[in-house]
Amino acid sequence: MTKLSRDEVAQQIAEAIPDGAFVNLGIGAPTLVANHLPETLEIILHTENGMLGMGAAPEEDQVDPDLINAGKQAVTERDGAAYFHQADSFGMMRGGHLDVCVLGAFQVSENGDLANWSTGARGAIPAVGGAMDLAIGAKEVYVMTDLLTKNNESKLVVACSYPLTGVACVSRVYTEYAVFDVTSEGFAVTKLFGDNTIELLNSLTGLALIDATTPAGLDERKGR
Amino acid sequence: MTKLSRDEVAQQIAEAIPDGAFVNLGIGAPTLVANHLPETLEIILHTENGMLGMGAAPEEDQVDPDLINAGKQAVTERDGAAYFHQADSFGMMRGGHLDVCVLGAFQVSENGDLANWSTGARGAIPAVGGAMDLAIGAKEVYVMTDLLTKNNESKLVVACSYPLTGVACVSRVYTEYAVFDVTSEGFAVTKLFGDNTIELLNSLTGLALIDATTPAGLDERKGR
Amino acid sequence: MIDKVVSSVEEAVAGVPQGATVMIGGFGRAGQPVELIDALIAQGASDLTIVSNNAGNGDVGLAALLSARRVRKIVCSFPRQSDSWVFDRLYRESAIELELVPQGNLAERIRAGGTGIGAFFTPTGAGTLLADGKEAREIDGRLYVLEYPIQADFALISAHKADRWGNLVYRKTARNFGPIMAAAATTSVAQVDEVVPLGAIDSEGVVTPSIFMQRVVKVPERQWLHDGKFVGRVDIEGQPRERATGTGAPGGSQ
Amino acid sequence: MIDKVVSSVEEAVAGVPQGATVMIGGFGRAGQPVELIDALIAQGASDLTIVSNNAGNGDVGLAALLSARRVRKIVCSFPRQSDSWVFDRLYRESAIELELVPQGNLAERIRAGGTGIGAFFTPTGAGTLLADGKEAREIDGRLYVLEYPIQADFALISAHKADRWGNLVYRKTARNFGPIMAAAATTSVAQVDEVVPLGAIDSEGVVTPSIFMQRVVKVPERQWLHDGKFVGRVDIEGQPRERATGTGAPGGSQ
Repeated sequence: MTKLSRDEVAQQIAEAIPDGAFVNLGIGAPTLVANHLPETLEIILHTENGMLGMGAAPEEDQVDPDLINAGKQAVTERDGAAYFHQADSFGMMRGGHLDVCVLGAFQVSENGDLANWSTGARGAIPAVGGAMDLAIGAKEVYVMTDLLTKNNESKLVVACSYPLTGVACVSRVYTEYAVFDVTSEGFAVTKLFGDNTIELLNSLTGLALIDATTPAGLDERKGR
Repeated sequence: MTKLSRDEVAQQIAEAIPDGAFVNLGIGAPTLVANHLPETLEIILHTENGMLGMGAAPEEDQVDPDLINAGKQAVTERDGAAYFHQADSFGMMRGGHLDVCVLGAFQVSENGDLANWSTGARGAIPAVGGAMDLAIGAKEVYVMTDLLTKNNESKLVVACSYPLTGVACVSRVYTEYAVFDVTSEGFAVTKLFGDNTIELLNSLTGLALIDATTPAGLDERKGR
Repeated sequence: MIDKVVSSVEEAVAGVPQGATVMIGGFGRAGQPVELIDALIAQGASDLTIVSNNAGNGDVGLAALLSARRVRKIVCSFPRQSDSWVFDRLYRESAIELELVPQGNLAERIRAGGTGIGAFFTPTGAGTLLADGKEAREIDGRLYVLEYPIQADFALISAHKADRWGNLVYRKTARNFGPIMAAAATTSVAQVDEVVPLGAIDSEGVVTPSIFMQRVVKVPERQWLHDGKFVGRVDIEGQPRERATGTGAPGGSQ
Repeated sequence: MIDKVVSSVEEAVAGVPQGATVMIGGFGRAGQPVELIDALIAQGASDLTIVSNNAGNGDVGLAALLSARRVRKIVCSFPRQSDSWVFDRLYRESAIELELVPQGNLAERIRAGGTGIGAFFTPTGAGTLLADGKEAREIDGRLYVLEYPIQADFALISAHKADRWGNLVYRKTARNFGPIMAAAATTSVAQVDEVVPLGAIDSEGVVTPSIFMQRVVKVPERQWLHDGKFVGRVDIEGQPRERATGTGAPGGSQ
């Protein structure tokens, strides 16, 4: 059984992002993807609080409280950057202009429903932020998540039990075991990491997964 | 019987515009108002093709085809000007941010309906431009018009026979004979020019006009 | 590396299909992408639906496209102008379909097209002929009409400067429909006076962010500019005034 | 002559009535008008409805207003943050009402409030708990939910520079909600680092045009700026870093 580290999963996602893509990396683990984007490519990062062309974290003495990402961390500005207000920024997302958005998840259902903003726990303070906009706000919505919860329950499910963030919005799920595409027939495994098998994933998720791995895919993996 | 010239009517309107007002002057006769705005006041002109802070016509050799008003005439830029795109410009109007808008009219009805974009003639090529946005796009919508058509028909009517530009949107009508406010009881004459009388206006318009002229109003007129 | 700059106007309009919806920027002549329209005429696509504020001026630009009978339908606010004889003739011959939209609704529908809004209630036009057959609703005592987004296959616009990512800035009232059309089309193309290095456009002053643009092409600088500065000495149509009385060097004064 | 510049933050927030709806700019701490909020606390208005993306950070600014129990209801997208203990406590005590709105719908509702849109169909939130009880509609095969505009009596925002007409420019991601809130309130008030002469703000780069502003007040320049230039040496909360190791003059490097 092979389990990639979060950084390795982030690397997998980074490799799927083409040169010139406009990308939003959600708060949390998805921000790790930025560390793996090749220097040789120009991939333009959007942050929904109002910027395109976001750069890496600044040196400590260059922290600018007016220049932050959606996670409220200090960032920098690349040449070619642009600032805009919130209606323009979310219009950009809602209008489907971003190529890729990478989000965390509590659950993803077979038809691509995403639950990632609330566990529905009584008494919890709700907060949604830009989650629902991000869920519907890109041509491709990738989820980056552990396959299982801490209680070993599958986050890939037939139907989400947690409150939805978006309906039929997820296109692909990257986990530490494998990559899953959302298809009209359910989850299709497109890439198995290491010695993992479809049978193992069927067992871990309790789902009937489609085997969409290909020899070409295997070669590609080996070549990396 | 007193009939003001167009320039004198424009002067009347100019005197009603307070310092600091944001104003849109429609195509045609209303543009004359700009010539009568006192230099000592700061009145900020909006042009719906995307500018606040519009200035006078340029010197001939300074005509800039990129700097025009809604009538597609060359204008200039004042200190404090700003440019914006069409959605922002019309959002500004629709949102009720302009203080005053001055428009021409074919007809104005007792309840303030405006008809100024189409005579409804068969075969005519229709064109509406920003007329309908202007009609609803200011806190005060003033109409500047001759009282009568070339056929001596009143442009102030019980109900418009021409296609409407806006419903219940006009607040005041400036004509060469008098100034009329739109009230819930119909047109009220607030200012008579020269020796004109309510009776004359009743006769010219065929309407039962309310006399809202005041001695104070008379004094004010004489004082000018 | 991202480089959206193409080397010719032909390349800039390549691929416009038959029957496409094409947005064309400009308010009158200001901001009208004349070189791109000329290239579109040469490219040959026909049966087009054009979305533009006006329906052409004189015999050039949009008027020439109409004159070449490439346009099936035009969606605009103000077709009738003193110099719109080409449109006027086609309209009277019933050789072109017209969808007349109040200018602010046109702008807001284009904005909705670029920002994923499904429909919106606008007060403009409510209770008038142009709202006939449309869903109306009273909200908080005011009458509104429901309007739907407009999107396009291509947007052809004119801007002042671009960088290779496609960030744009405009010049004065020539900005007009450019930014909202750029966001509402699948392939957005800008002709510009100047292509500047990445980073040369102030990030605070970018008007159209790079994400909305697919192609940028440099065209000869407008006659009233020299190295990006206004030098004037043209008429409102951009034609040179008093050629004979020039003083030699283009001495700008603004 | 127009002069919207007032001489104190007290004057800037004068007249906020009991029970008012007040928009407060900012995303987290960036763009939060802390001095205006402090003045609002001193001014004393209570029973307020606050529209803001967050519900306060730490114990200052919006958090202090909440802590002073002046707020009846907050309309926001992301109240729960690592340092939102003031809101968290009030919420658990049921001492504050919360209307939770997805951030993009919050922004678009505020924009609608400023631009006269009666309502709009948005795909964001459609089919989720936050669309419960709201009108939904399928348009061209996609599900949308109808959302209504938000307007306010006052907007308190933070900008970088202003002129006496009220034209504003912002700084980097501190722009966030400022421009749309300025347009959606009856009385819009900006605190700025600098008031510049009329004409000093490039007309192409104005972000909030003068028409939207009613009052402007200069506040002490933010700690990480010096004469408008970034000098850094603060942490993400804007507090000075390594006071002891400074080199004397504030030597900026950006």
